[in-house]
Amino acid sequence: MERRDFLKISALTGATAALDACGSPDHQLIRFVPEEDLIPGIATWKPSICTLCTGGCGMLARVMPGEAEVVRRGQLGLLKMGLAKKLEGNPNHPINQGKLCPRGQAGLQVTYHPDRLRNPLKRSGPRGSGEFQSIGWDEAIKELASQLSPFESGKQESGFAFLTSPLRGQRANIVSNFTAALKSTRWIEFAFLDDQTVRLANSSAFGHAAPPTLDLARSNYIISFGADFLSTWNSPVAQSVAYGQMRQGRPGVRGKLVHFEPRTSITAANADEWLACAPGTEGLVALGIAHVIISENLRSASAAGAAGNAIQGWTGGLAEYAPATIEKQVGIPAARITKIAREAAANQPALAVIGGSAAAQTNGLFNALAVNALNALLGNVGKPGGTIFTPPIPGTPSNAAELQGKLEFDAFLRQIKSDPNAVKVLFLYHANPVFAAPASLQVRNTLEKIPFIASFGSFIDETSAMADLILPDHSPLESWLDDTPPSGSAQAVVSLAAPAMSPLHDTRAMPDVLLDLGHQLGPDAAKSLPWKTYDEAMKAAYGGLQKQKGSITAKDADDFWQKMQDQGGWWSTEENSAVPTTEKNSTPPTKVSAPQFDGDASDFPFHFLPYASQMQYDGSLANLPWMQEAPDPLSSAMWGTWVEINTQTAAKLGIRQSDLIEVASRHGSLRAPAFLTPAIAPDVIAMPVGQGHQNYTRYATSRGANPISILAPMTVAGTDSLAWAATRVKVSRVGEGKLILFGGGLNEQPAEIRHR
Amino acid sequence: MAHQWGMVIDLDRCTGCEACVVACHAENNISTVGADQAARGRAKHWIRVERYYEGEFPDVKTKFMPVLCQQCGNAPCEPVCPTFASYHTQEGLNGQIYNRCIGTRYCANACPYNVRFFNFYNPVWDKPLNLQLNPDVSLREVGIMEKCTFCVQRIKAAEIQAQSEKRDVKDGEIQPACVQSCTTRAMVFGDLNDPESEVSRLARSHRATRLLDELGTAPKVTYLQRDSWHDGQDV
Amino acid sequence: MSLSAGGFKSWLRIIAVIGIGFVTWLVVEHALPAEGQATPSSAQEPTAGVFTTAHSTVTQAIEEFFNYRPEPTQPITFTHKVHLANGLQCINCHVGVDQGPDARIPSVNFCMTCHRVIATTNPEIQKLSGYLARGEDVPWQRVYGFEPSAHVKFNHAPHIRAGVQCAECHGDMTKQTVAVRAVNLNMGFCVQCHRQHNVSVDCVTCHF
Amino acid sequence: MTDKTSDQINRDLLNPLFETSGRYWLVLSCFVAIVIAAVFAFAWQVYNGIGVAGIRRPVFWGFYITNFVFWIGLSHAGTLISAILRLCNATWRRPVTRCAEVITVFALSIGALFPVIHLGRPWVAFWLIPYPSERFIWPNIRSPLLWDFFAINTYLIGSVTFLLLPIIPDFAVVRDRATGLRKKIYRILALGWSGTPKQWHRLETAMHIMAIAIIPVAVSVHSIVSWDFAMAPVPMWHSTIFAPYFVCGAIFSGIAALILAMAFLRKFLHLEEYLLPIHFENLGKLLLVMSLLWFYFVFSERLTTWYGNESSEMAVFWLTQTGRFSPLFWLMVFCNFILPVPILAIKKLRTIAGTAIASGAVVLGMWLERYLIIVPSLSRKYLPYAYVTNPYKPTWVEITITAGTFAGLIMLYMLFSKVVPIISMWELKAGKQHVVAGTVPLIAPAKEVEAD
Repeated sequence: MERRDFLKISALTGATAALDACGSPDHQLIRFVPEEDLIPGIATWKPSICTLCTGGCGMLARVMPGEAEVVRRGQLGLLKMGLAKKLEGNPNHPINQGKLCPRGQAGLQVTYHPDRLRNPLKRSGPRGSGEFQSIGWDEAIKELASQLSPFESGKQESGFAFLTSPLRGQRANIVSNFTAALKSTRWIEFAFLDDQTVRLANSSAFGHAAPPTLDLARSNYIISFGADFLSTWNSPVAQSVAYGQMRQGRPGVRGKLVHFEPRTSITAANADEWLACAPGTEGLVALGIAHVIISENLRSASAAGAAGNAIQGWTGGLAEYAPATIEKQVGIPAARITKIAREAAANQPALAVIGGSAAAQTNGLFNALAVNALNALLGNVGKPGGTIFTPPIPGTPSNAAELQGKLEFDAFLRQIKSDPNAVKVLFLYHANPVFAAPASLQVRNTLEKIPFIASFGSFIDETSAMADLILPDHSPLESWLDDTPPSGSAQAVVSLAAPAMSPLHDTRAMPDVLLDLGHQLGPDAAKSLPWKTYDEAMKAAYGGLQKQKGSITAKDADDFWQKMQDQGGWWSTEENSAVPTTEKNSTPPTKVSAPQFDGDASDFPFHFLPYASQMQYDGSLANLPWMQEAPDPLSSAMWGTWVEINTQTAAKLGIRQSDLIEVASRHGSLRAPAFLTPAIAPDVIAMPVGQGHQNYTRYATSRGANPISILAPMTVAGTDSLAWAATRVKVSRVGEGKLILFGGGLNEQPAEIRHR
Repeated sequence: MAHQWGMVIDLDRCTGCEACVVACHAENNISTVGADQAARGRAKHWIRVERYYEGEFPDVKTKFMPVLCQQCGNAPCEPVCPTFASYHTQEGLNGQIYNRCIGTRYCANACPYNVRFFNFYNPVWDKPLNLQLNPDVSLREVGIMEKCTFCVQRIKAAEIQAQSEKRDVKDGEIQPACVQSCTTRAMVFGDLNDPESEVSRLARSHRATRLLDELGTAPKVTYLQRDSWHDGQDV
Repeated sequence: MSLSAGGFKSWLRIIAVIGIGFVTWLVVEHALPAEGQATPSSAQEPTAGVFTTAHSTVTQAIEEFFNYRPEPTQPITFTHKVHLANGLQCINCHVGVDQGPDARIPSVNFCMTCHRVIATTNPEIQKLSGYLARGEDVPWQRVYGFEPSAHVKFNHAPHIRAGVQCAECHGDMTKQTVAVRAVNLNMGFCVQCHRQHNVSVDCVTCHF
Repeated sequence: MTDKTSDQINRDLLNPLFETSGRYWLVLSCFVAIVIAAVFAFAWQVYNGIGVAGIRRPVFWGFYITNFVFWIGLSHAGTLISAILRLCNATWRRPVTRCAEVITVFALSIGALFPVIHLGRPWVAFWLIPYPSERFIWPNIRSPLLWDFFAINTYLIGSVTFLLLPIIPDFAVVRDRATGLRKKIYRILALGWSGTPKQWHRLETAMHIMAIAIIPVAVSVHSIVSWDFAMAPVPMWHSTIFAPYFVCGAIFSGIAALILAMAFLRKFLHLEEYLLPIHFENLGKLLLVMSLLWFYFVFSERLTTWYGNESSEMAVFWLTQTGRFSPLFWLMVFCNFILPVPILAIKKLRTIAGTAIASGAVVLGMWLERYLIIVPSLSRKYLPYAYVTNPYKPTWVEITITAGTFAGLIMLYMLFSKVVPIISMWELKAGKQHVVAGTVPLIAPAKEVEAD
């Protein structure tokens, strides 16, 4: 304890600061011998990869020598080492082309977070109490091995399960091989924002089970259905770069963006036309537009090919979807639908895209298929300026395979609920279902049943707080990384990065730990995990690319390997975008299906629309101070959460700005301050996901409310993914609230004047 | 000839993603103040993205406008400072010399753009967050006014580099943190004294306007107004 | 007369009461701190155990105000004189001085590259090897350098390129054993030299 | 009063200097306590940072600058008024001048504290002083704050001289009565005054010069204070009317303060025979004039703003007329115009009590005026995005310091009344002599001597 105080003082006196002018050595920490003799003040740029969302951006880390307080050999002291100071986009990387979004910029704070776990922990108190004690790595690994050894020998499905966030590249490969080695098929990828629906739709319509890549840069007309592609959806930076090009990059041409969504997302805010269609009717709108195009012979129905056939009545010209017929349902004047249809047909190349809430309705799959059909009808799928698909990486299994035989999270929960002994050991990696799944799924109680849980996360969160053993992973900047982004570029991309800096704390890379374990477990396991280390696995996997036509020409394998690290990866040079398979038509034509909502309109008059926060994403970034203090682009709110409600609606309910209001669904209720905005449909209540953590570092814990908690456990028909936009709620004012806004005036005209 | 650093922000490209805001925090050692202080109006964002709504549902237009120090050619903040802490540099920036600042906050009152930020307390970084701090930028202590510097540390570095190579700074060689991160390439930085530079070229656009230009502050940040769409044929 | 005076007095009292009541209401309404606004808790910042640019103690603040800095005591009585006499150049050990802002202060490894064989019996050198044996670096103390509150960004490289001799700012090291603060590097010193060589004395040249 | 002999005058007026009641000490200690609290608050602010005050972005100025302007304004009570009265030879001024000048000196020194108190780094405030250094750095002469620095110092030196000059003969009187250590001190203070014609003559000339010189200084000071605001392009600040507006407001609040002070002195120092209703009545008339003038300024300022209808200014305008600050605004109008005008206009009400009440209202109202100039403008500055959502609220620190300065003025006043006769005795005597003689030269005793 005394030592800690002393450290505090030494820190306060600036011993670690830029200047340690005065005093004598014996008043300071000891200094360890630096690995290399670094030249102070000289920066080097090292490639890295952003792992904070699914975008897969390439980064450059600005590394400069600095003095870090570290523990080495159980002793605390100062070490001169290279420290990442700033993250920038990698200019050569095909996805983000040198740019980086706010979340990527904040990646630094993951590495330097004060509450990051610094060494392996063993649970000392009762489960979930958050009482842990530090242990050594050898002890930790021995413990794991003893837990796993029974499974390896077994023949039938073992009691092992691996719950991760969506993984790609060799990380995914090692995890799946490890799971298989333990005779288990239970590798579950969990994320609140999953793109399974879109993947399924694309696979049946275009034969590509991948999220689309939007060639906005060369597009003249974009119709977006709920896809917030400038903020959080799919590959935001790639799409933003292209968007800038679409707006002002081409002399004489400026593309148009039409966006259908019940609330103004960042994309909607930038659209030339924002239309708030009734939630769940996006598919109808798409077919309405298609109807106009077909009936006015702007394009022939057959042009849609397989995608069209997937929709019932497509060939019949979709008579029942005439704008005049559906305008009541969708709440958009027929005239505007017709106008948009004509414009889209006239301004080629045009594309349509679906995502976000549109695909997260119970009829999300239908919506997606309808939009795909429209997209195909517009005739630019796989063509420049349209929707294209990132070609598979030569010599690796195409991502179509990834859909098959993957256990979904709620199925996994059902297994445990039905048979408590089904799962005996659970590995956790960066997945936080206790926070990011509806309370009605009772994730915590279900996972409680599992006798042994080990977590590889870098932070204690709601889920890993239940772990019996925590083996903290390196931060992304400290470890080897590889990534194979499924979308965002017309080139096949393999991102690869060596550690940008040496580890600050006593942590180990999760893949390396798995490999260690595998080799300790036994011959079978060792066979399926033939590599010593993670980077060796990558070298083995990507060595083959040397022969492929790509961004690197190397004289030998090592040279190629080195060049790949220097460049931050490998990518094919020419745009050989994958062509959609039009003849294949697996699924029978789907009928129009109306969206189902949980709770009836009389008791619960409002649609509840959670959305991914620009700063905290799905909540996994709420622990970063920068992400807490950066004002939300639309509400300018900081350090908290809020409920978006239409100004007139609020006036009817007697709700004023920043009043505390209660939002209640059939499955629970939450309280948050109101944010009044004209830019949301009157019957919709929107709320950002990300806050409301019960246990997630000093910055996020018990701050704001978590909209996911009150969602109904409804799934998108035909898939297993959560229909998170299908809940109805009621709201009521409960008192004065506290809303921390950075911006004052909401409208251009000062209110004092407007009201005269 | 001296440079005149300027910036152009294309509002038709800007999506309001705020990559610039966080990039600025990372580059310039801007401390976070925490919820309590943020609630008391002490949050510091050298660049902010202003958002305005026009009209009522369903015909609402949303507009974004990044606002940073406009580096006025005729800056209201400069003459009022009694100690020359705020002054006009030889390269036309509104310099803020932290060690000379006594904290009258007069400059912040005089600034029509509200882009000056004050350190009400000493900045705080929970260890080891302090390891991220950029050694090229000094840390401002309590009682000091701070603001956007156009990343003067990057400008200086580039100039020293150019000087050592016996050449002039190339156009586009200098990128402030916000410009470098801007996901839609809405921001362009360069030398307004060089008529060939991209920033000068864009500043001559028919969409070019300046913020609160009527006050005669002669800002060096030019905004290109949002374009409208008529059948894709628009310049 | 007295009556009217009395009437006047009571009238005054009424006004006074009303006035005072109104003012108190206004003060409470508009002037007094709202809860959460002025709680001294916010004044407790910065909290302990954090990195801050300020001084931890009042004494320190005063010392800096009067620009008082004690001479550093080095762990090893390193002698510049001898090394320079043996033909070493400053830049041999202080690498990077001509490339960037700071000159490197050599690590124990760097010293030992020579002292594995040279003067190994010298007690000071044995101290040095002792550090290496313990896996520690030599905790050299800074001799020069600016207070953080000076907000000075000094860059060696341009000065070296401009042909400024090390001695001009660091004194004649061939005469010093352990480095001492031979020159008082205050702003006056810098500005004077900058003016002589008509280099820019624009504030932002050094302060940012 | 005219039947009072100079002995009686001496007895009555010197009485406070030689006899002190226990109640005096009690009251004094109360005020001292408040002042100490304020000092502590300031120390707390220096130690923790200016953040303990309520100021926030973009309202970077609050109570402190309000007080600064307020006190500088108050300081126009004495010097200006007494100088004018002296020059135009109003005989009734004689008992009034000194307590007026005292207010000036104290209010000014208190006001001058605030620019330092409100600094983010008060310990480097000395950088405002132009002193040569090897760094070749000087203060920025373009900055109104620097003008303040010089103007206030000039005015302070001027008024101190103006206060001390006419005290010299009274010091002499005290010297002759006092004993022991006191005698020694007063001997020094009296500067060897012996009342020779030469001394009287020099005193006369000096007073003449000072009286003339101090008036432009006084006017310039408050013009410059007003320019602190008028020079900045802030809505409702950037106005040409500010200089005269502030000067008028300053004299307005100054007279009010003077009346209050006199009322209290009269009561507590038992000067009923010296501070007569006539004095209050005359000052009351002055106050009435200033009140009307003040209203004229406010009206024309508001009218031009409203008529001009410039959006950025209208935001501030409506904020004060009907918005959040309207209660304070209308209270200000009530205190400065609606309440005082009838009281002062109706002769029957223009009594001592009446004028005192009016003055009290005016002092409050003028403080509010300064607050309403500063805060609303800053909370509505051009870009609506920067409008403040939760308004500026002073914290206990600001409130304590403000209270402390009010207590401070009273404390200083009480102490002063113990070392100097609060009414100029010799002027009183002179006045008496020449009510008889019928002529009223400025310095009578000199004539006396000639007569002999």
